[in-house]
Amino acid sequence: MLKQIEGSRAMAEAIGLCRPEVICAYPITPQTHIVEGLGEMVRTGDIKNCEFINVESEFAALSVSIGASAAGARAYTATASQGLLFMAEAVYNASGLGLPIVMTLGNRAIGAPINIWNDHSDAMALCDAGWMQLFAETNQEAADLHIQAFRLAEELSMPVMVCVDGFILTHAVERIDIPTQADVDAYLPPYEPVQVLDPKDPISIGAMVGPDAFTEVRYLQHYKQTLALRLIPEYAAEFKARFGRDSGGLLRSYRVEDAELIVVAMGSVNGTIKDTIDEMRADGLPVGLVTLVAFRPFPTEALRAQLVRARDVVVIEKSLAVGMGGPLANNVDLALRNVAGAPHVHSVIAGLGGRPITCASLHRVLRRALVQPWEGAHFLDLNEEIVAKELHHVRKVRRSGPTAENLLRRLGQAAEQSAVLGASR
Amino acid sequence: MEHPFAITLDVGSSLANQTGSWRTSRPVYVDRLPPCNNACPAGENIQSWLYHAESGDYETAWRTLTADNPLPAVMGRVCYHPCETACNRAQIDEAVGINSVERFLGDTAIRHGWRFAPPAAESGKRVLVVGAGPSGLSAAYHLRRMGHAVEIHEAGPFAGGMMRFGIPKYRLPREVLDAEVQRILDLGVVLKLNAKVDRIVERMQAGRFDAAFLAVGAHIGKRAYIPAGSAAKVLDAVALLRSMEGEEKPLLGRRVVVYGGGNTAIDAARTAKRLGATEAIIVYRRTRDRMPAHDFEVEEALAEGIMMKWLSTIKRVDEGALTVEKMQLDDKGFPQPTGEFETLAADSLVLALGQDVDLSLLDGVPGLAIKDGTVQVGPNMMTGYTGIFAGGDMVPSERTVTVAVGHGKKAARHIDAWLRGAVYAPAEKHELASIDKLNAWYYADAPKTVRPMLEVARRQSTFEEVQGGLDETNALYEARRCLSCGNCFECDNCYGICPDNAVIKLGPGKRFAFNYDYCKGCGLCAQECPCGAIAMVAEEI
Amino acid sequence: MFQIRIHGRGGQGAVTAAEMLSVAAFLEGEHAQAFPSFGSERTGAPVVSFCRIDDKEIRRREPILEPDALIVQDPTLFKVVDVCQGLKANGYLLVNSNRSLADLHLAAVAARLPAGHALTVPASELALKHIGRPLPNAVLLGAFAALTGIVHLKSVVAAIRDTFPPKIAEANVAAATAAHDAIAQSPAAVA
Amino acid sequence: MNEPARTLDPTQKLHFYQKGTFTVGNRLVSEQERAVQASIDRSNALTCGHRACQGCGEALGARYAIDAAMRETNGQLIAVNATGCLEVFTTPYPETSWQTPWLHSLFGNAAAVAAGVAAAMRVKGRRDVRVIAQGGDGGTTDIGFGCLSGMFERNDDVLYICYDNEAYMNTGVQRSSATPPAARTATTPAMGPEPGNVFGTGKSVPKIAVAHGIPYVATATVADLHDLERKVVKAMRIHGARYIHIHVPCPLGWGSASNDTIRLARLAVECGLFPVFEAEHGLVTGSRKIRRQVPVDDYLKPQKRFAHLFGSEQGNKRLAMVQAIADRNIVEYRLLDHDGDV
Repeated sequence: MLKQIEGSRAMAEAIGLCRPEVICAYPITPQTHIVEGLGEMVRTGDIKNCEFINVESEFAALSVSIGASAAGARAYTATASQGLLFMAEAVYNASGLGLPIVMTLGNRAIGAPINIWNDHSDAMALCDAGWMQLFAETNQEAADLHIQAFRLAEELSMPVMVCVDGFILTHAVERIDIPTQADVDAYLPPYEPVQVLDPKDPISIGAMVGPDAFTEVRYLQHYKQTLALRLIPEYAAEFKARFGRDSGGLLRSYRVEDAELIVVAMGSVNGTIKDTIDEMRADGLPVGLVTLVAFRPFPTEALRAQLVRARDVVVIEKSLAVGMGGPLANNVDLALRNVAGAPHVHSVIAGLGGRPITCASLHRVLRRALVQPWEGAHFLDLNEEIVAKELHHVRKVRRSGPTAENLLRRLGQAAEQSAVLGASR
Repeated sequence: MEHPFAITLDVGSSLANQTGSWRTSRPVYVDRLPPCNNACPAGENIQSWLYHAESGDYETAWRTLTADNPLPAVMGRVCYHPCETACNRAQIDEAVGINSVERFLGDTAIRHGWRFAPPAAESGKRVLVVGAGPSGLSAAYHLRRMGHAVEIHEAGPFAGGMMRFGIPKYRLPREVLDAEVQRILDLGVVLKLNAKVDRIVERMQAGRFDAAFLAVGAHIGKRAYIPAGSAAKVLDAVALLRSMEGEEKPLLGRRVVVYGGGNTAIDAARTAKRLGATEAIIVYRRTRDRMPAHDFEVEEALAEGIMMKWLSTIKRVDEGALTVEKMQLDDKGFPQPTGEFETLAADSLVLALGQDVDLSLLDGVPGLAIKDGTVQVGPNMMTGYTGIFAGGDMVPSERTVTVAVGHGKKAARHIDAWLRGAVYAPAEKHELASIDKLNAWYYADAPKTVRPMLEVARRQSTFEEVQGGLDETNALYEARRCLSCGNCFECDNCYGICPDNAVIKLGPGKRFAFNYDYCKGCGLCAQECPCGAIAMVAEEI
Repeated sequence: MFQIRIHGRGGQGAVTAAEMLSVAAFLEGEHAQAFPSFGSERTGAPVVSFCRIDDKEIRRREPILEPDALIVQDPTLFKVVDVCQGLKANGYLLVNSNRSLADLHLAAVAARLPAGHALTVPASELALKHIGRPLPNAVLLGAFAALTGIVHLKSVVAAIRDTFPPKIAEANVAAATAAHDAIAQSPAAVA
Repeated sequence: MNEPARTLDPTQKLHFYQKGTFTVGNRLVSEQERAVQASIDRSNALTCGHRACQGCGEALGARYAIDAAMRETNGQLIAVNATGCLEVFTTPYPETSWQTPWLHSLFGNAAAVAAGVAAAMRVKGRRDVRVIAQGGDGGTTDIGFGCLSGMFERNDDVLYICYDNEAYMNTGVQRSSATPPAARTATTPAMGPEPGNVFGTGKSVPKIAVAHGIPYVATATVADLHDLERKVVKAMRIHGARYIHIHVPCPLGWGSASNDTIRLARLAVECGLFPVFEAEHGLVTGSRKIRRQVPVDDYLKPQKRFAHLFGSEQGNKRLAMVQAIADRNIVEYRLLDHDGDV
């Protein structure tokens, strides 16, 4: 059914349709509206037979989910940013124990400096914790991915993180098609755990595993994710057949045929990029786009197949591995490693801490990529002047104070202006 | 169900890990000798019969008891119970009232008319027992149960010896004594009364006895030379007490003085009181703490109004009065005369200065050794004359009923072995279960039950039994105060507190076993065993 | 694609206004996208919200930098923010005020726009009258419908009813309808 | 006419076997009066082959508690375990010593994980299946404290059992917030002007648990099995958040003889340093009285971790400070008030 609602609400309704049995809620912007919505639906009875638990921390949120999942309940929780880091230990534990928990990550930057706005730093920080990570481009996809996530997680007995851009998606009100309970029930079978805590058949879960078997345990985890590379497209196809929409899958391509330059990106920025590409195509520029949905498992084969035909690849990502560059770009590089005549990969770091990625900026950087591609990472809309001043200042004054505050002071009035316009949010 | 590899395990799989290999010393179950058993002159297995009494199985308790001592009802009244003195519980609160439980069992047996099992088979041997006192009755009982034909030849008109002629009614009612004697006779022991033996060897030949056990006791009151006026009334305690069994009671007058400090002196004084003496005074040359009499008897006497005159000797007796010299103890604790004299009004004087043995029956028997008026015997209780054994007061030893009963049992075993041409070797004694082997924490605080006493007024005027018995509740309670020193009583501590579940419970009465596959040898079981029935021994490495 | 930027102060319902506007468009079969200027603003602080309306899927997610219409819930904002930044030459300007554009020193701005594209409406006053509280957001949507014709009043009314509990909804509907009708009858009157 | 025999003290119920009133069981005691540990068919929830040290108090306490809970719930029990000695010595791949459904997640989240299991049981309509969370003092009073407090505050249907051996033993005896004053650990060495653990530090988690107003809080010790089992059984009959804090001596960490484990636990109670009490809905309802009071020296002396307290003037001063703590407990919990409750 079509609705004009907030993304968070849409996700809450989709999750509710998945018949979660235990939901752990701990507030952190921008994920909060999702669990608020779920809490309301549990109270009103729209979600039946479900325990909604207000926990005291993200660490507890995932820990309670771990217990619930191990005891055979379909468990869900949501978090973001610092919250994900605070539960990091449990994040590894859930995947290590093979518990099919689904968690929404309202992607947000990580401090310091404290910043509540959107980027992918949180997802990247724990991308190798053994969870599968699926990135939503739109709120429709965000809602749909949760339904696929439970199916995927429970089939492989491995947790899934649905990554949704904070504010940009979670707080946006738009047209979303909410599926019927009957369709979701038909698509998502009841949870049948491969192992469960049950007095009828007691087992010990969570043994200490030494050097003699640890490698094998890890290998098997890795092997499961390689299986996911086959399952994710299957489930997306099945989803389309039943719900009539393209949602999920490993990746999607847009106007890549004959494209000499292919952009690779994840999440909500893809929409803006598509508009930009249309305009460039109108000017006859051979540009295409590959939208990555699955970051873990990383669809190396599928991505290579898309990229080899291009001359250059521009990876636009909302994260920075300080001292290394763009983690996504790095992963894309790996996908093209040892490929004869592989395209050159150019990295763009954009939208950190919520800075808007505008069509104008995209035009600038992509057009430049066509004529004079760069090596290393390009920081979109970086305020060179302020950076230069600060560097100069730091060189002069040893105790030059906190960089973030210094920069804000220099931005002065302009900062306030653009802040109000939402231009730097 | 197929579990995920390694992180998930099937229950109980650790049984494959035999931690017994960690052990450097191993626990073992042991049985140690309880102090009560060790102290009993009659060699009773006290703890064992208490064990049965605790569970309310009084008959088994009684049968276990009488396997060693045929006179529990008597013992429960007259024994000075060294077992209670030795009892470990005395160091926790108060000793277990073993004696009172013994009396309870004895009385219960009489009430129910329990009888001894007859001998399994007749040996065809004949044994003569001279004297029907505790020692003789005990020997006769044991010998009979071993299958020998036994005849008791008693000089007196009744069986019981000192139990009858030495111990007053108020301490040992005669019907109790008679019942326990009769039960022995019912085994087929022949008792001949008024059959004084004057020539033992001849008597043996005449009766074709293969062996003899002499237990004639010590019935001759010691006399001390005291200048006495013609009309002075002087008699000895043994005679006094014996005469109590006769028809007419002795006339002692209103004021009676008893001379001596032993239990007999006390008995004499208390008897005098009951015979109507307004004053019964015990004169003793030393102080109370040096008195041979048992303190509780002194207490009872004082309670009954008996007066004591310490540090005094009697120098002369006249009609109605006697002269006493004050004494004082020298640094060695011996009484020395002071030269101070005083007169004491007295209608009669009873001498309680100990007893001598009438050895006339041994005249002309070769090879006997007599010393200090007693017959010398070997470790097997045999006198210098082959085939003649002796015990009780007539041999050197403490003169108590219990010791005598013990002699009877010991002699019987040796006589039995000798008759079979064998030598009796007593079983090896276990290590003593001293208090340091126990973990007293586990025992409840449970003070001893006090036996009821007849009120004083009646004690002064009648010969009713002074000390009452316990009812079943009290007896059970008292029995259950036993610590079971040195022997497992299945409290389940070891089974319960083993951190490695390495103790196997075998079920009621079967105790426990160690599972050395898993026992790490921590020693908790030994440390926490209440009764010291577990020992740690080093493993050979 | 038609893009609206709403300026207000925390508590005036700028975000709700954008959402109601998107719902109104949705009800007319349009694609619409409403989103706030994400931040941690508190009551009274200047806030901005956005709404895009199009007949096809709206993909771009950048803030609205070149609006086709501006709705200003509080004229005092002109002093602190460059409200009109990026306003298209043929755009619309709707300001909540009892005073005229001239009195607000907006005559010059209005002059750059086509005639009848800029006007003030006493939304707070109407709100006080009908709702009892100076909440201008729904009222301004009624005016916006009349001014631009991008959405119809009935859709705005439906959106209002979809957003508020009945009683408050009806009060807002009344206020919005009043504002709409006033403008529909004679734009000049309010100009 | 005969004076009646002394009437028995009512506390000495005659049907109770006098020898061994405080023992695990007894051939003459009725099944009800025996500890679960006396039973041939006890569940041995923690079975043979585990890798605990010789004389491990925690292995003991865990089996006592879980066996009792198993009996009370007819085996309908799920246990969650925090990281620590108990977890490591019971479940090293490929062997587990547990006979119950058992889950180990992390060091600091046992209470939360258990809350999750309990929630799952509720949605599955398995109210009969009960949940126990267990951990050492580190996992409970330190790193797991947040989750513990959350579980209490939500009144989740979980019994949390802390096996308190007063330090981080698994990692080599480091100080925890349950380590007593003056105790030597690897991180509070017996050196310097204030050797051992600093006085005036640490916290009483049982008291904090009481402050949450949860239905049931109790302390217990491996030295009093009957009391421990009674409390576990009582706890299992209550729904909501419950907490039992069990004192479990550690021969390795305390530097005591492996056969002294129970004796030391007993002395800790008898000297007043470990008050054994119960509380319901935020109110202390009773305490187990000291039976034979001893000075703290008797308890401390057999432990090498306190060796530095003996034989010096300074040591004596500090012993007096420890005694003062015991004396305060005795007053606060009325440990000598035998007329009092329990």
